[in-house]
Amino acid sequence: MSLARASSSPPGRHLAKVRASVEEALEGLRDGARVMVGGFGLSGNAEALIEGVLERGVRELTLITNNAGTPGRGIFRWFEAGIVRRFVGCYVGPNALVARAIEARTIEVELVPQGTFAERIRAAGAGIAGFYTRTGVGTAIASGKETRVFRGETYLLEEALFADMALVRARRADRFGNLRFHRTARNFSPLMCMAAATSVVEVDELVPEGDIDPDDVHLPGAFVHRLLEVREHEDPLERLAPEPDRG
Amino acid sequence: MSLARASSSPPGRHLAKVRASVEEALEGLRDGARVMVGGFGLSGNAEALIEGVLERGVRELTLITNNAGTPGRGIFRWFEAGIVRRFVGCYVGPNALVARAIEARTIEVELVPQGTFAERIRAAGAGIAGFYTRTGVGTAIASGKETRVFRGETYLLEEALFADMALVRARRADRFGNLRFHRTARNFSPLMCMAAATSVVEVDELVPEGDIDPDDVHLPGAFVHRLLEVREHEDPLERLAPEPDRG
Amino acid sequence: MAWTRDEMAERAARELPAGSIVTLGIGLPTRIAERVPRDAGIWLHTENGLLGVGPYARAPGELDSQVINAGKEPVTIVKGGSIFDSALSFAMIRGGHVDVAVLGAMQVAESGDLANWAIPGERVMGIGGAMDLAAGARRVIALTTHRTRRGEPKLVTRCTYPLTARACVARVITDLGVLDVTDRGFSLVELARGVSLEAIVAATGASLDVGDAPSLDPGRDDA
Amino acid sequence: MAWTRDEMAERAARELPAGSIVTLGIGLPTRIAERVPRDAGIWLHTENGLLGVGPYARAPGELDSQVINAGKEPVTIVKGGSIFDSALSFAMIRGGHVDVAVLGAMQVAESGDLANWAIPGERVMGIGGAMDLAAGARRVIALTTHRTRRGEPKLVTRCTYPLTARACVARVITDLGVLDVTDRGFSLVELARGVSLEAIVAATGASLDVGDAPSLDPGRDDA
Repeated sequence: MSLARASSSPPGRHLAKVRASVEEALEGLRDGARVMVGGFGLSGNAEALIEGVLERGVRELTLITNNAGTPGRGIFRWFEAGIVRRFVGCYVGPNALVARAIEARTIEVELVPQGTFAERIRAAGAGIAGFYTRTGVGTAIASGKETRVFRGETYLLEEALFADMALVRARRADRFGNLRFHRTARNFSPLMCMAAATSVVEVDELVPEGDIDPDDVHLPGAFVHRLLEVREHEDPLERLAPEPDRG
Repeated sequence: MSLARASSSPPGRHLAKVRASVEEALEGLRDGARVMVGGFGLSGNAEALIEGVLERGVRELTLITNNAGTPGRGIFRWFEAGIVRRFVGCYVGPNALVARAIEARTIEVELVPQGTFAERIRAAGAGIAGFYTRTGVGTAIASGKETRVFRGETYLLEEALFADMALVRARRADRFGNLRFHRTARNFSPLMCMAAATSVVEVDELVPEGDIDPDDVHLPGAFVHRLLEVREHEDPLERLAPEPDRG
Repeated sequence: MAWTRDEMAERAARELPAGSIVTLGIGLPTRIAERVPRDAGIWLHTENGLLGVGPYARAPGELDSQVINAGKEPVTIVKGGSIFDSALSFAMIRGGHVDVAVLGAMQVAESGDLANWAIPGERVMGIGGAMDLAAGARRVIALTTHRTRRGEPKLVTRCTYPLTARACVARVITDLGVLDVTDRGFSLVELARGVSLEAIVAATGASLDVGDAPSLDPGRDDA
Repeated sequence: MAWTRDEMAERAARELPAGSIVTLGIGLPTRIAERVPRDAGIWLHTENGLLGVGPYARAPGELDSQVINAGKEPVTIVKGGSIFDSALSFAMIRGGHVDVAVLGAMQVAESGDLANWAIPGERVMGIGGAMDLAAGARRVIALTTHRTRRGEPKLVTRCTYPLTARACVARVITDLGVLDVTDRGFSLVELARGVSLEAIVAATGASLDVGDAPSLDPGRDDA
């Protein structure tokens, strides 16, 4: 029994997180993978990574994201390329392509109330197998799910939602992976990093460790596995404000 | 049916949160109340509020806090004053007084694993009635609780933990109640504000709205009901570092 | 005669108590935002993770693609605003920290059941945050036209569309007036300008308790 | 002869892989902190809400009563450290994001069951975070003397004290050596300096697979 055996623990995942290219950042992503994608519509997208998945040529993905998107842009191009087998999210939108694919059963869709969606993702990252919420009780969402009464009110059991990989955008990261998000682009992204076996973060700016004060970290590096610095983004405005009221 | 009826909604709780005195900050705290207290031992205590509860003369409290404390100081003085009927937390410590009170059944104790404690408090604030965790499975903690198998592993059902009032410390607050905590004093405090019907925050510094950047808020004012500015604190070091090693 | 969409939004804005946290649903409810007095201590929450929604961003210098509301429209942030992740945003909603939610509706039943996400036989667009808001907000107000574009009543004895939540709606504001949901069903609170009792009763697909003669639309002199 | 407490801590420090997240329990495991090489990319987590625990704070200018570890001792924070609330801290633990937890032990069974929070008939001090760590960390190492002060074995066929978690311990480091918990019970990995096979077998309250002759304590020249 050699000494080496006692001290040869393989290194952990929290070394050398910075990747040099989209290809390296997506290494290991395979056909059939469950992929979480952060952002809210086109806002706060990991643009390079989303594009990179298309170029990688993987197929049969389970896409877990809030919103199926807008034709011709962002994550919707995954649908257009036919690489999504299953969509789990809150909003399909008025997309004829997705609607036809659902009807033709080439895409499965699981619609989830947005709060339940967020909490299921958090649960996966937090070691919580399931939880009870009032959301969806007495609706189609409750179909096939267990209910339980707490303090006289009926709650629905919802289960954790896991992924193989998360692709999210952050404003700033240090090299350990401590993240800062910008404004409403935070949304599901920290939760998705927690829930995915491998979290990949596209950051506007990489900074040295110590540049982000410990009190100002939005998500600790423990939940972040790969970093890709991308300084230029399209960051389109998906909509403009409505016309001002007459009154 | 008068017009007034249609527009006479009583004002909400998010006006004029700043209180002028400890007495005002604790208004409405009654015998038998469930009170959450933030901090970790003597670190990050809401010192004035903890003292104020003693002066108020309320009794039969359910105290929900991580740690029963240190004789003569902090929250432990509530035990010494005999105002705690029930303690829910993670650590009693080697306190003869609490131990005797438990034996004499003048105090009930519910010991909770620390992660379950934090998650139960968060659940109460988040509208989650219960959740499944692996923590405690196969131990005395599981006694009388339901278990359930998810993906081949056994989990324990734990329920939300509510309070009537939370007393916590923060480093900085704006007048709406957006909070910043300092370092490891954050711990249970934001969760307790979420879980309590009335959250009372003792802050080192009150600042105008707008002084805390939206991205830098640790807990939004939606979860904060009363603010008391206290500029001077004892903030004792409960322990010193151990002697440096010889080697 | 009846209220315009702008007047409906204005009437709904008057429902919001000072010092409250309010979430506005997508569509017509979002238009309430611009009618909330800026000094009333009403804090607008948008479920994508912002408390303290300010006026729409319109000037080029104000626009930031990462500062949007749940309808993906660019907004500003008021002083005292805060940003948080979606888990905390819905903790706020489900945990009872939102005082009022104003939601659109396809159908509201006299029991307070709300249907606002799917029409049988038509494409489902999605659920969004409506189910969480309907189940979690302390007070749910439905803001909707009284009838569909085809003239069918939206206020009904029982919803025939898939439900968003049961027994959640406390008040309905329509183009024809304001109604409460009570233990005995719909109860008239206020008639819109130029709408007769007969007209609102006829447009309602459930029985309507008109009580004493309800007030006519008072215009703005009551604010 | 056997390892001192300092040597036990040093041996345990060598268990920690580069690039890992490690939580140290209260008591002896905490002393590992000062033996972790600063440049190995080992991130120490303390369950009260800090990742990136640095050396103890001893100089007056370093002391901050609001920067402490789970043992309430004042610490420093390394560059790249982060602060979070207790819900996130235990999400990290339960969710499998902590690679290694090193915990004290009162009893370890050959099945890997761990007992470290209560002794029947004695006052219970508390549970703290041990149950979460034992259930949640990817790898649990028990760091303990081989016997109690009264000479009773702590490594046993079956725990008689209340359990912290079932089948969680992967490796035990004691003053007498290093043992793995395998499907067939305890298996000797390494003997401490000057400890004989006979001595460790005699001190173990369960059967011990000694395999081939295990290595003697190699001192430090293997690091």
